[in-house]
Amino acid sequence: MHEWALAESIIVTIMKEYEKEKLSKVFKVTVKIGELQSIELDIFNFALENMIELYKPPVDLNNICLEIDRCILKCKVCDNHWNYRDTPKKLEEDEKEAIHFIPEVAHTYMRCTQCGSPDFEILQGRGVWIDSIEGEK
Amino acid sequence: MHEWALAESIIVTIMKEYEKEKLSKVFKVTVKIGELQSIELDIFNFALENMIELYKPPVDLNNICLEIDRCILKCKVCDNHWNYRDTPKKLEEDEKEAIHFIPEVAHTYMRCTQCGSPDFEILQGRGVWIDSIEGEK
Amino acid sequence: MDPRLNIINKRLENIKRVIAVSGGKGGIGKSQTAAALAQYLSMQNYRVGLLDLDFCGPSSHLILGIDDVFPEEDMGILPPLVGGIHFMSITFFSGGQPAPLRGGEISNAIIEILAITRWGPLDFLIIDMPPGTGDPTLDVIRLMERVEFLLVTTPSRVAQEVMKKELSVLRELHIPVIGVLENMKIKNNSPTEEVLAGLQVPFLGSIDFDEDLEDALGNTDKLLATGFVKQLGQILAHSQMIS
Amino acid sequence: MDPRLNIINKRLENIKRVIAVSGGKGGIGKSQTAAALAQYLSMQNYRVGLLDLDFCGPSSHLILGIDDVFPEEDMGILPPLVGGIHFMSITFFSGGQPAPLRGGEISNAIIEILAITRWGPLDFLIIDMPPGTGDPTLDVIRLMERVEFLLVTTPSRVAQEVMKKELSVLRELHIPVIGVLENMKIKNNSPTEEVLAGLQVPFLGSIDFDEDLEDALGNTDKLLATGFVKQLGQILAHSQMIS
Ligand SMILES: Nc1ncnc2c1ncn2[C@@H]1O[C@H](COP(=O)(O)OP(=O)(O)O)[C@@H](O)[C@H]1O
Ligand SMILES: Nc1ncnc2c1ncn2[C@@H]1O[C@H](COP(=O)(O)OP(=O)(O)O)[C@@H](O)[C@H]1O
Ligand SMILES: [Mg+2]
Ligand SMILES: [Mg+2]
Ligand SMILES: [Mg+2]
Ligand SMILES: [Mg+2]
Ligand code: NI
Ligand code: NI
Ligand SMILES: [Zn+2]
Ligand SMILES: [Zn+2]
Repeated sequence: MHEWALAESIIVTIMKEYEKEKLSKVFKVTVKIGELQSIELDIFNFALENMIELYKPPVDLNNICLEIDRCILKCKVCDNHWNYRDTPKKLEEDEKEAIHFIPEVAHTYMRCTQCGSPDFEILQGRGVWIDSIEGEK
Repeated sequence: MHEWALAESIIVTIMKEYEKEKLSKVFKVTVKIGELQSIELDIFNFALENMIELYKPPVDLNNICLEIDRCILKCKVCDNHWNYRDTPKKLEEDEKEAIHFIPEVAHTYMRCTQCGSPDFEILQGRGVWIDSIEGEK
Repeated sequence: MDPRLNIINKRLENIKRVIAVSGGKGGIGKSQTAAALAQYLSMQNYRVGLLDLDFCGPSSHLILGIDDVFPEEDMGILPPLVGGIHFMSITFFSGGQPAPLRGGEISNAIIEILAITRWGPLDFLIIDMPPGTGDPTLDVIRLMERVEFLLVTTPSRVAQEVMKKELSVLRELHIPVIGVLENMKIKNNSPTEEVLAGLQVPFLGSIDFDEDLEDALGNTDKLLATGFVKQLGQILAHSQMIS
Repeated sequence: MDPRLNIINKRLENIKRVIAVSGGKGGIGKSQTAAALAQYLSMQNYRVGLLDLDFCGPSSHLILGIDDVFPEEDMGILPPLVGGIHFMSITFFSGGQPAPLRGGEISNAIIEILAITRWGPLDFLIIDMPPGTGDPTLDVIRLMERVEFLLVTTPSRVAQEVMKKELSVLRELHIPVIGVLENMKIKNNSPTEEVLAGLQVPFLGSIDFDEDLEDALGNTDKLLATGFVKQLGQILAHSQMIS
């Protein structure tokens, strides 16, 4: 349930932007949830709900739209692009758990599906990211 | 005149792409010349001409279009964006020369114009880059 | 927009002092100093955290013999309390295997750790820094508002040169520097003191090369009995560093 | 499209062997070994280049006392020949001032240096690597087709752990490893030999901790007379490393 810490960062950021941009209203916040971090949407939604109660930001849970972001990896050595789900070697539970906490340790447990290098980039779908905050001044 | 080494890399790359993409003809190669590296276009053109004579690639000098790429820097600390030319402190000749060889040593000689940090990104206009190679299969 | 950047200083708000043990060069005793400093402060009944940010060569856990613990998940992650020290390291997640990360990824991992670790109230958070003034150093400067640096060097000219470079970056950016510690002294001269003269950066003192340190690694009781820790304790007791 | 990537191996095509002196940890003697190796090979009448890729803590020039030279521009840049060694380092461009670069920028600078440096025909190009398995190590592996690694470690457990991690990455990627050199030996045991047993990686030998090395830094004649260089020479003479 470390998802709460990430949910908190979302709510705090919305509040900061609200003040900084002097918004009178926030319509919609789009949050990308990168596949690599294997965040459970139920837990994340529950965490957001609790953080909303705690911080009372100018948004409802309904205004926060979670979108799963497919994880695309790109090898720096052979230029191969692949999807996280297509990794042939199934990750162990504790490896998945480690990546859940710190997505970058993917470099410890995953390899390029073509050349076997650990030297790949996480092009998209890494973790939690605010794609946009739409509001009215 | 280390421009020759960079010109050579352009010509070698055009030839590689020509073979790899099995092109029958190359119409146009667009090369971006980043402002930060202070490359003299005359010298660079002359170097390209000589390399074309040496390697006999499937292009003329006329097909290679050099475009100056404005240098935009972005501070990682304060988010300030600024143009290389707007750096208030004028660079010494030897500092300019060092950046001419290795553009990254800009971090030694330049600072964010707003907060003074050396921790900035070179968003664009760093050095020599092939923007596109247009050809026919 | 990276939401994590907005939570980092909130995570650190109940920590009185954040001290990054750095020095530019590798192998000068940064990890040894960070671990001993954390031990010393904990013995003085301060509440202490130790954060190992050396992703390529994490060593704090080896020095303190930390093994078989894992952070608890509770609205974030809680650093396990080991021998009186709240400890966090990448090794919890890489399991001692190699983590060949590029700079941008190290930066991202550091941001993640800072965003999700709930230290709770601390008197000191000690950071064991990797060598260099690359991503980790630049990020600690950029992200941790109240960080102070404690620099380590050896008497060797190669170490001194690198330390001076780091010092010059820190001073230019007005980052507080507690002082410079000279480690692994073998001969009688202290070149660090001369190098610092006129720079208005405190010379904290010297710690001798200690042939028996290696045998104490991994055992906190033995470590506390080493010449290294004794000399560090004397330096700390006589400095205004801890107040 | 980055044109520089296509020219790098052409720039290295007249170099017989490219040897990266690495080892994961900092302060274990990588720079000292790289410099002494270059000196030794040059004394044996090999044509030798030395490339310092430690951008945060460049040391090769300090060890060899290289000063007051600058690369010549001639269809690229030509490494100055100093004491029989063709030498290239970031210090030529940063002028001894700090170069606080992030990983991606270090990577970019390495690509630039490799793309524009015209080494000419060499028997050996020795690379003095920074600590860690970050951008420089990953780039050397990715960009230099024929690179071989020579690993350095100390007998210390903290150094051994980091060396094992780097070794495991190199082996997984099938990068040739010439062997592991144990440096700064103080006591009688050689833990490196035990660690390597069964790994099919040659143990090259040990070099003692040499209290007088520091005084020889910056002076090539004095360096050649040190115990360090003598022991390294013996190890090299008895190994099949140079053939
Ligand atoms: N004063 C000292 N005397 C002897 N050995 C030391 C001393 N300080 C550190 N060491 C040893 O030197 C090596 C490098 O120390 P470490 O703390 O890992 O350096 P860094 O973190 O700067 O890379 C380790 O083996 C450590 O035990
Ligand atoms: N065998 C040795 N005995 C004594 N000092 C050594 C020995 N090898 C290296 N040194 C010293 O140790 C320090 C670190 O060596 P260096 O080559 O700079 O390490 P690295 O490049 O791995 O960081 C330097 O001061 C160097 O002179
Ligand atoms: Mg360390
Ligand atoms: Mg706590
Ligand atoms: Mg070195
Ligand atoms: Mg030459
Ligand atoms: Ni979780
Ligand atoms: Ni030039
Ligand atoms: Zn690959
Ligand atoms: Zn700034």
